[in-house]
Amino acid sequence: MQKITREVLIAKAEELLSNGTVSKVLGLKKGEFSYDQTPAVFTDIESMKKDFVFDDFSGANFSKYLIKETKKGEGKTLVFLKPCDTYSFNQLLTEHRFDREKVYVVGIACDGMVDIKKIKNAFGDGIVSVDATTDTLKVETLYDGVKEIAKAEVLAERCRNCKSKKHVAYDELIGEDGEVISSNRFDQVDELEKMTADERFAFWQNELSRCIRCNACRDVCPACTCEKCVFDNPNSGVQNKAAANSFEEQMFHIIRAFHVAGRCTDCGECSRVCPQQIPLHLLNRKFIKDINGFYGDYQAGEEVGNRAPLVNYTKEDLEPSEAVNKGDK
Amino acid sequence: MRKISLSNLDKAFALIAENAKLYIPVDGKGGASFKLWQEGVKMSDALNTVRSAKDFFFPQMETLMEFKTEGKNIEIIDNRQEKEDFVVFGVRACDVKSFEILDRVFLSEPVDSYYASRREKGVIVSLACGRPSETCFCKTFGIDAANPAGDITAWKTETDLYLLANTEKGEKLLSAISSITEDCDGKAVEEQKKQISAIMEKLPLSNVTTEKFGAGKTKEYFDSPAWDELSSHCLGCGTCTFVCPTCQCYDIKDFKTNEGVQRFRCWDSCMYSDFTLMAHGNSRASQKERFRQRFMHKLVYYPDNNDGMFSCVGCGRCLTKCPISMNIVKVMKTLGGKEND
Amino acid sequence: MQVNEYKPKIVAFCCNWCSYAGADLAGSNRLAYPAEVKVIRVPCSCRVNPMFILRAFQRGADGVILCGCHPGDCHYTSGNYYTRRRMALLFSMLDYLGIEKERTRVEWVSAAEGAKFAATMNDFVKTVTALGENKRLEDLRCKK
Amino acid sequence: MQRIGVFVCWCGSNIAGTVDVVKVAEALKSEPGVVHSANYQYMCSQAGQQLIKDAIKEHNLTGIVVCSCSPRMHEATFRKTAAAAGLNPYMVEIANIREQCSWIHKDMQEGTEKAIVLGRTAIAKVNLNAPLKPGESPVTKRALVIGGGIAGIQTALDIADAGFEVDIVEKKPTIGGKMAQLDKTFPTLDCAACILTPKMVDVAQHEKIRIFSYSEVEEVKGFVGNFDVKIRKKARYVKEDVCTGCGLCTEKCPMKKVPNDFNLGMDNKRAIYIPFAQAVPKIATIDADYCNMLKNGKCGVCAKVCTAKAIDYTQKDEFVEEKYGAIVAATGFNPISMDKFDEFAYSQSKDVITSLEFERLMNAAGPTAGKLLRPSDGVHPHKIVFVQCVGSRCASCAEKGKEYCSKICCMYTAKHAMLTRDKYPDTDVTVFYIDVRTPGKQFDEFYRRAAEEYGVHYIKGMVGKVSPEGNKLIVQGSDLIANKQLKIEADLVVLAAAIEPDKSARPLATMLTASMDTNDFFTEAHPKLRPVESPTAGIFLSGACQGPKDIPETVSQAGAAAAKVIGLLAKDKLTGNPCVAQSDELMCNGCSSCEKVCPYGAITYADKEFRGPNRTTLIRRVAQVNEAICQGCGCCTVACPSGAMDLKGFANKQIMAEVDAICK
Amino acid sequence: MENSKNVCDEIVRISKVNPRKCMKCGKCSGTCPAYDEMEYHPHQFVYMVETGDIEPLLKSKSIYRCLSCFACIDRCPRGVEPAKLVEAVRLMVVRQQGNNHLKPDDIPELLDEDLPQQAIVSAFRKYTK
Repeated sequence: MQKITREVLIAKAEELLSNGTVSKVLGLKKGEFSYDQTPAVFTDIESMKKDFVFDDFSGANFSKYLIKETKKGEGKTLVFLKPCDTYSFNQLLTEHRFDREKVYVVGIACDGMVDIKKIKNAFGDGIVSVDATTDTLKVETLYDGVKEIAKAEVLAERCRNCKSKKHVAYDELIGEDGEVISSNRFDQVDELEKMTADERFAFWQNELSRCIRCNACRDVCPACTCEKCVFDNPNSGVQNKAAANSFEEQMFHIIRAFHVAGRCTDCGECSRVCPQQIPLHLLNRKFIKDINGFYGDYQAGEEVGNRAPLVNYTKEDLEPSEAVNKGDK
Repeated sequence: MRKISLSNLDKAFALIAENAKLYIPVDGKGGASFKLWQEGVKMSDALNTVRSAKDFFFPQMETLMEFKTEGKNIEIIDNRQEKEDFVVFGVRACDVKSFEILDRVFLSEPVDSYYASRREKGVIVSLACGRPSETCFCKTFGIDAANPAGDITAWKTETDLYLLANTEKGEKLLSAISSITEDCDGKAVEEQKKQISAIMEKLPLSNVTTEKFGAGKTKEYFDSPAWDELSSHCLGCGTCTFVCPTCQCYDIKDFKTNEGVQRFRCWDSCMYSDFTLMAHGNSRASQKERFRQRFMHKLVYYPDNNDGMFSCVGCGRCLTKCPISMNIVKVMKTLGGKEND
Repeated sequence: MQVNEYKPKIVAFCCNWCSYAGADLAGSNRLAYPAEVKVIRVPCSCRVNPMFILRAFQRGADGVILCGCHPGDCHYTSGNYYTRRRMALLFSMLDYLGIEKERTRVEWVSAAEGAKFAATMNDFVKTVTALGENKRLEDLRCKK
Repeated sequence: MQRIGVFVCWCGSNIAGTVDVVKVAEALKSEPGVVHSANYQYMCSQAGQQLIKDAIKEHNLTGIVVCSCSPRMHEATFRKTAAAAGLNPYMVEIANIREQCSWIHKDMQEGTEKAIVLGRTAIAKVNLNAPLKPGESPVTKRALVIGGGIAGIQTALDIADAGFEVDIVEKKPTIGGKMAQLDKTFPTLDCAACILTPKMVDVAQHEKIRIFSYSEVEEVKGFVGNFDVKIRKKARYVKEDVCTGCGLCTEKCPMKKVPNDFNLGMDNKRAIYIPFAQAVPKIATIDADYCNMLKNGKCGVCAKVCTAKAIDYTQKDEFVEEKYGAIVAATGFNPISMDKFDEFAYSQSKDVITSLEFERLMNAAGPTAGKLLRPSDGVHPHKIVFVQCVGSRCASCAEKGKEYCSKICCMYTAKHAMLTRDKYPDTDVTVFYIDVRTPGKQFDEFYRRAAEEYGVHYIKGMVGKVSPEGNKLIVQGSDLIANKQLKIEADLVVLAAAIEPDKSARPLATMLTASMDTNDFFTEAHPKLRPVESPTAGIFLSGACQGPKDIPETVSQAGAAAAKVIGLLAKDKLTGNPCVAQSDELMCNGCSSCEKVCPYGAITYADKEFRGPNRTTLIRRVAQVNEAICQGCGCCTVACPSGAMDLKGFANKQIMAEVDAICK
Repeated sequence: MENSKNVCDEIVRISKVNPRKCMKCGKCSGTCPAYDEMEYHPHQFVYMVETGDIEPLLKSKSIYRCLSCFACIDRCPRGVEPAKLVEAVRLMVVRQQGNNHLKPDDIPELLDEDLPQQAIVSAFRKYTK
């Protein structure tokens, strides 16, 4: 597999900008620290050469930014999409969120992104820089000198359980396309299912009680693209700005997961951005696992125009009572 | 100055907890947070808690009053909660400073009695930062991580905890645990202070300055073209606001209970589309305006109204928590120009 | 006389065409079921938003039951098929969060099944009574 | 803030017996928004309605809550009352304190408390009600009758006589249905053909009626007043407008071994056939399963002999699309299969037959030309046993029988027994019955005549077993009155098979979105008060598709259905149900979820321009609801994640207010 | 009288048969192969249990004449299951006597040549349920 580097992408962007295929590039801009990368739009190659960054911390899912970006000005936007991003991309197209014609997608292979939280969990605060050019990361710390850690150990959760190396949408690819892979992404869901109801309740209370209702999970989610979220809408009856108690914590996360059920591509952004490190993906994966189990395998975003399981049915679907008893075996 | 062996710390906690609720930073899933001390609860070594300590005086959600309706009658019920003495142990210099900023908002006329009452009931034991993080820039705002304020200042070494009371409340608390503390000189503390200061100089963000900001700069920055790019990918979530120790905006809302109405207030975020929502809509219609509000408030408006004091303490929480890694340091560097680099 | 005998609060959403008529038939045939059950009439079971169910729990309900036409008999042809999927997933999620699965139920009750309606409600009330008060999805502000 | 009036009905003692209505009215008075509260013996009475009207005017009410019987009973009544007093009819809510309260609770305190909660719930809802105005849609002045039996024929004739166009779709090559197969009809013993065939001719000659024979309904779209129906005209390989029905082709057709379904397979017909002499339309049809020309291209005799040149082997199914204002289901019934009733040896012996087969055996146009001969050997039977209730009233055997009483068997069995004894006095006739049910004009007299005048042996008891022995059938049954077990040597056993709705009814019901009961009979809108209408507007029911019926009953129901259709078609415009979905375009993000779940295709999308922040404009794709098509199920409201889609009359806020009120 | 009501309740309890479901069609008796051997016929069993007229049944030899062939159960259109009722009455009598509960192991010894094959089969069927 071709290693995707900053230079490769800049070269591609230069080609596409100069031949007029695209008028701007949506990418990441380097910040104060190696893990500190902010989305940015580059309109000329010079600024890109100066600030563009792409490395093992460039995990953000760019699909959702396209909604806003495609509405600005004429011309196409170039975006580099990892395989997982392309599923979100298709799902957004399925829901008519932007004009496909205004985007030029370059698919890039991905061998997993690093999660800074995991590095910090391993070495504590004071991470000055991280060298991620090889499979062993060299972490420069403030107090303990340079430490080493295997990349595999600090891979983001979604990358550890990567579901597909295949791009389901692109205009061109850099390097070879991969395959849909069988992951163990439902293992944690399985474990939870095997617990008693009391244990599960305790588990989720512990997790959800940390929620500060910052809405980062929702605002970053490519499936959450409502004009106005029900939780922000004073007329919805469920609007609130802070969870008053455990009910409202549960309510927000149940409804959010339900609203994206069947549309969630399992991109993992919600868990990535949660300041409280709540494993929100476990809610979404539960729905995905149930949908697969109840109604047959379904991968949101696999194809544009697919009918999501919750806006579909068969006459032989299982009964709700059977659904909850499945775990009782 | 008094000192106590770390091995006796639990005893000290137990003594304090006899008279007041004691909160200490505790490690947990997702990072450290202040938790009620109980037998067996261990203090975290983490530099800082995920949420700031402002929760103790300005909680994310608090009930202000209730209205009970029966038939067509309404009764107003005062069920204020903030009546207990409490001690917060291990507050870092930045968070301690944030109380000063919040005080100016809540304790100036008209005084917010809920906040005032909590301030009165609470004792703050601060803790010097032995190992500041790469995201720390408290120095920028004149905060000394080695010598935090608070009712009591504490320094932790390998073996001991050194305590120095700064206020009457602090004295009182120290005397409550005098049986297990001993008098000492400040040698070890001075040593630690020196170390910390040396580290502060080396921190990657030590070059961030406030020179370009402060009172009277509104016109200079309000229409800066830089806001467009800075805010262009802001998700509009409230992460930065809610982890920030100095953000103090709130919303007052009514919750209809089965018997009446509960009036409560909860944190609000200027990043939200429904912030200061009025009948005509939101006065800051776009995310750019909302984004600008947050940083202008911290760097210009607040200093305007508060003798030049900034409402940022450089704790660095927003630097690590922002989903898109946009933060006040980037804003200051972009707006302030090259000098900050 | 027992004063504090526990009586659960039960909200029953019934579709107008089958289940509400079934409930009426139970009444016409004087088939008793506990007064704890209160019916909300909706045009179709597919009108019931998961938010309504959570809302009921928030407000102090101890059990929520959703009744619609038998699959295949929906007055609107397909509404209850969607209901079936939505509720299967919702209930599974509630169970996953550790909330007692017996507190929620979907039953298909036709307009002719007054007896089934009464029997279902009797059984549901019995089940929920045995579980006791809803503690896992409660909002204390709504409790006295 | 609303000004709400609460009206608590006693319903005589129906409600007041277990609910303290005075207390309910008093308690609800203090609910928010309530400015007036009253109770009265019969709110639905003229005086009760007047009470409401007066209160609306006197107290300037903006909404009313009636605590009474089910809204399914009197919601319409009270809406009209409100409208008469100038209040928008949709500002009325009903608290069902009869069916769902007083009738099921015995304890006064319990009933009263629940009634208060139900009242409070309705008040909470009406507080959020908004006046609604129904939309209008035009009415296509043409009716479709599905099924050409006596029910369909009568309905079509009655509608056509009122001056409206009617199309009949009949899946068989001829109209006439089951009645055309009958011999005589009880209780007057008229010849079925003699009274049916003139009506068939009337249909054929009526200028307002079109017959689509050998046709089926393929697709139904639209709604009351505006149905779009696609009809499949199955290829009969004979040009309908050319064939004269001379019958030469059927005579010459060399394919002689085609089971004759008209005679229930008891004899054969040709591959090209006219079902019976009086068929309407009298046109030949080729049975493609048997025709050699169609199967392997070898033959073509019929085309050669047809002087009218009507044969067309290349004919294909054709589709006709037509608009209708009303649709009548008249799909009729069939006897159930006897295959699973092993105890009666139906599949073992040819001499065990069903009553309908017996009907054909007695018919002059039947396989034996009206002579009663045993199917096995053509010998005249001397001992005949009739068994009633075969597969009817069968609660434990859902896989083979029906739980209901088939209603017609007692009478036709009496008829068969009587006719047999009349024609063949040397024949001994025994009838095993569980009960003989004869509620009908001249019915019991008829049955008694069979027993008294014709000497039919009626035995109270059921046959347990029929076993063929040689050329006899040993019928073992119990005589409950004599307390004996009988073993009768019979020559012929006739089973009164239960009847069931035609198999085509269920798929049709799905197309029509008309509801059915578990037995596949169409459900009526009200079992007593609206027996010929389906709950789905614009769909009417005629004949046995709604439930077992004899001919007089079928004909009267057919007429009633026609009257309802005429009432509908006489209108130029229909006012719709205003409780339809509504899209908040400001909130909609155009994701298409709602469109995907809408069973009526009522949702479309449009690009609309919106004002963005700071004087910008944005073009967004938003959902729009066609109110004339939307039926108000609300499925879209839940599919919509942003809550942009809501249902008028059952809005999110209203339902949540109800939830809150109940849980209070 | 009180006693026979208790006995009836017990029979209903053991057999799980609801005699009220009977619509008195007599198909059970019409189908019964042991009809002529029986003093009281299947439909009468049902009726007598329903009306509480139990003493004659307890004394009748009919309970031993039933072959337990289950034809009546199979044919009954209302699902009444008369044979189970007969069996329950039989059990009542056996239990009344109190001490001669038949055990499956005892059966082989009790078999004699005259015993109809069907009875043996039904005995096994009964005890293996």
